[in-house]
Amino acid sequence: MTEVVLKLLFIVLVVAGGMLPLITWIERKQSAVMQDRIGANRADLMGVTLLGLLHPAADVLKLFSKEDVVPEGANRLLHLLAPVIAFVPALLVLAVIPYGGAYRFGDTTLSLVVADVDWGMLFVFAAGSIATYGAVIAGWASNSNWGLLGSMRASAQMISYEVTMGLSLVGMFMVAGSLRLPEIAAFQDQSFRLLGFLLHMGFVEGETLPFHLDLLRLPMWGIFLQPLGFLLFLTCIMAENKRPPFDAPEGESELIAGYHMEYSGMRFGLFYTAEFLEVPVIGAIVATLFLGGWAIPFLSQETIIAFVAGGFGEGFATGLCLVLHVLCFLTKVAILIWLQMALRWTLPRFRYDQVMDLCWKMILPLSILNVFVTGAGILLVEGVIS
Amino acid sequence: MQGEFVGLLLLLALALVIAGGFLLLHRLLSPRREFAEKLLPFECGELQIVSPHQRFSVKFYLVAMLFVLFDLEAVFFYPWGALFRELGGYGLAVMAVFTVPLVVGLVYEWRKGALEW
Amino acid sequence: MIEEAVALSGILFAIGAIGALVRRNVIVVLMCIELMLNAVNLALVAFSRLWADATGQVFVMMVIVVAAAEVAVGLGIVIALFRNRESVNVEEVSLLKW
Amino acid sequence: MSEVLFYAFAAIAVAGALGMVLNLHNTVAAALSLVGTMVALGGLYVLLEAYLIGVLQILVYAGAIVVVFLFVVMLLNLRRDVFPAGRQWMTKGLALGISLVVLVRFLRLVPGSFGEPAALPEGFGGYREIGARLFTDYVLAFEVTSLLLLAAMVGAVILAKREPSEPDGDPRTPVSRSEAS
Repeated sequence: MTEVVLKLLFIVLVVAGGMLPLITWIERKQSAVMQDRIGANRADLMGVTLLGLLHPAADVLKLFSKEDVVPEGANRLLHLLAPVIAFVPALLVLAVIPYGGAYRFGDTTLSLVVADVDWGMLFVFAAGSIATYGAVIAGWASNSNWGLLGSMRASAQMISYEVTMGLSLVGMFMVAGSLRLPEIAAFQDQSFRLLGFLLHMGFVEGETLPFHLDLLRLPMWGIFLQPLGFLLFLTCIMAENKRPPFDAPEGESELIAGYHMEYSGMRFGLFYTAEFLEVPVIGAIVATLFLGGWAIPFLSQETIIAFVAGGFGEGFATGLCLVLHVLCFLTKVAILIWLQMALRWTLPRFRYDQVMDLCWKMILPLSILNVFVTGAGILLVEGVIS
Repeated sequence: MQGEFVGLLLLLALALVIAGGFLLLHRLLSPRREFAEKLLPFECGELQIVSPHQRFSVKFYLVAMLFVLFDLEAVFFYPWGALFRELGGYGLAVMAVFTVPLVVGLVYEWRKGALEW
Repeated sequence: MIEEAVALSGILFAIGAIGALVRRNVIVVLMCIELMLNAVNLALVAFSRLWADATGQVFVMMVIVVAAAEVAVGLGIVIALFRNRESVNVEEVSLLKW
Repeated sequence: MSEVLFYAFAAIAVAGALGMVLNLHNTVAAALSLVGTMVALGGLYVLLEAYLIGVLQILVYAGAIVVVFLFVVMLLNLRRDVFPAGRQWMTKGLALGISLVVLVRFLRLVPGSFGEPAALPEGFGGYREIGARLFTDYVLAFEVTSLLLLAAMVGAVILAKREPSEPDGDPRTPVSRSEAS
């Protein structure tokens, strides 16, 4: 019980307390750099500005001090409920993401995931589908044309991309042979020989490859085993978050702000938090599924422990491994957050019909194709993996 | 196994407390200066010309319907994908037979123009 | 816990049945039918737990598919009806009752 | 612990169901209380050790099926549908009475009629066991499922979609103003 509480506090403090304010700052700074501006640097506390790092705190204070306006004719209960429904699933997803492997200290095993459930990935999908209600209700309850238009667009986009998000991952489930996120991450903590299939299909005599060909290895990450799946999934999950270039539901220039237009103060703040919370959550999911999660490339857990334990003892080696893995995971998440920011400020907004066409006419057929190509591939060259 | 759900429930409770706390704190801290014009739904400074109580295009229903049916297809894909190694070639054949009608359905929708926006 | 689950499934089924018989909004009637299907699912899961046999859970998956197909077609009918009669009141859709 | 959770989920489920049936004015709110019931049922399934079904319940029922209901309610603009005062009180009273009598008889049957639950095998209710059953013993049902989905797809499009000759608004704008009432 205390173990669960500690793990919970760790992720909530690191992600919600540490990463979230930092991301709002990075977002502003990166957009400024990419547009040749200086960016946020005004908020100061007795003359100290810290490169604008005080802005997140100022933002929170500002949101709290805004008036709480509920527009006339709005459904007051649902208007209040919508931001909560949008916020809760975004935070809940953190429970199933492993931020480290399983470590043995003497008799006890410490597994660095809050809820090691059988169907971790399905839980992510379920949470995403619940989040749709936040968008639908927000626009509907606020009795505004723009809000309603935005919420219809948002919900149609979210449900469409939910299907393809699931289907584009099936290839990865097949490769890893599991729906459990810690298992998928642990599966990627090894490497494979690029030319191993020559051996398994009988093109090379004997038990092993020649030494120089055996060195030609890649970490067994989803991005190498499922390159198409990675591209499709990244597109879908970014569209699911409704951030640019998929922000047709709230496109400032056509719908003003979309479904959360009639929201002010902390009610808006919860929508905003949910949207920014999803950036690291997306980074963590993509890192876990396709970039090896906590795995350090070419240095599997056993290798590290065996190497360090010789000099410093088993317990120290395992602890060191734990710290390295968590740091490695956070680095990957940071890289993916940067990637999302860069995409957000590079690509122009899709038109709404393009968003829907992309989903139903491109990604859906491609992801179904990906499933069967992966299936045939696994059956043909089973030897590549193992 | 059920012990694993304690973390989920705790996080759910925590998320609800955070959201509720934020809203409550905002309620206590924020100023209240309401007047009739401020409460009007935002319409670029104009009164609402068209009521938001109007009907939507049927396209949204078509997308939602397609979503439900393809979501169910995906639901069968997930356990199949995780079990693929055990099922092998038999599994691939089973899933191919399952997918053909759905691909036919997708092509039909496409030709009927249900996917056009 | 199993007896309570079966009892709960009975209660939910009754609520759904009463709603389907009493309410006149076609959409609510369809939602009540969904509720009844869910009550049956709960009973299936409870019995599957009682006998430790996963067959009941496979049945639940089939019921879910049927429910989804029913919703897609049922609501399609509602839309077609609404287009012709501008109403979702079941009592006004009595053409078949001649 | 699990007893408390069971009763909490059961209470949410019943409250959601009642909220749906009794909410006469706001169909969107009715659909949302149905979501509450669905999520609570997902929790109950997990308590009954049907883990895969529990998450599928939330994913499919709460996350997909009720969304379609909500879409149709918004599509038809049923924000406030107040129907004329009811007629046919006789029929309704009869429906209510029969349902309640059947329910009471059913509830009196249940206590003590089941034995002790059987011991659970390893991995009960996980996706591996369900999937293994589904793709071997029940493979025919599984294949026929896809035909059902195809039929539903075709049926819904034929029922809901207009012919191109009929006006359906500008294809580029999501809202068809021509239908505004």
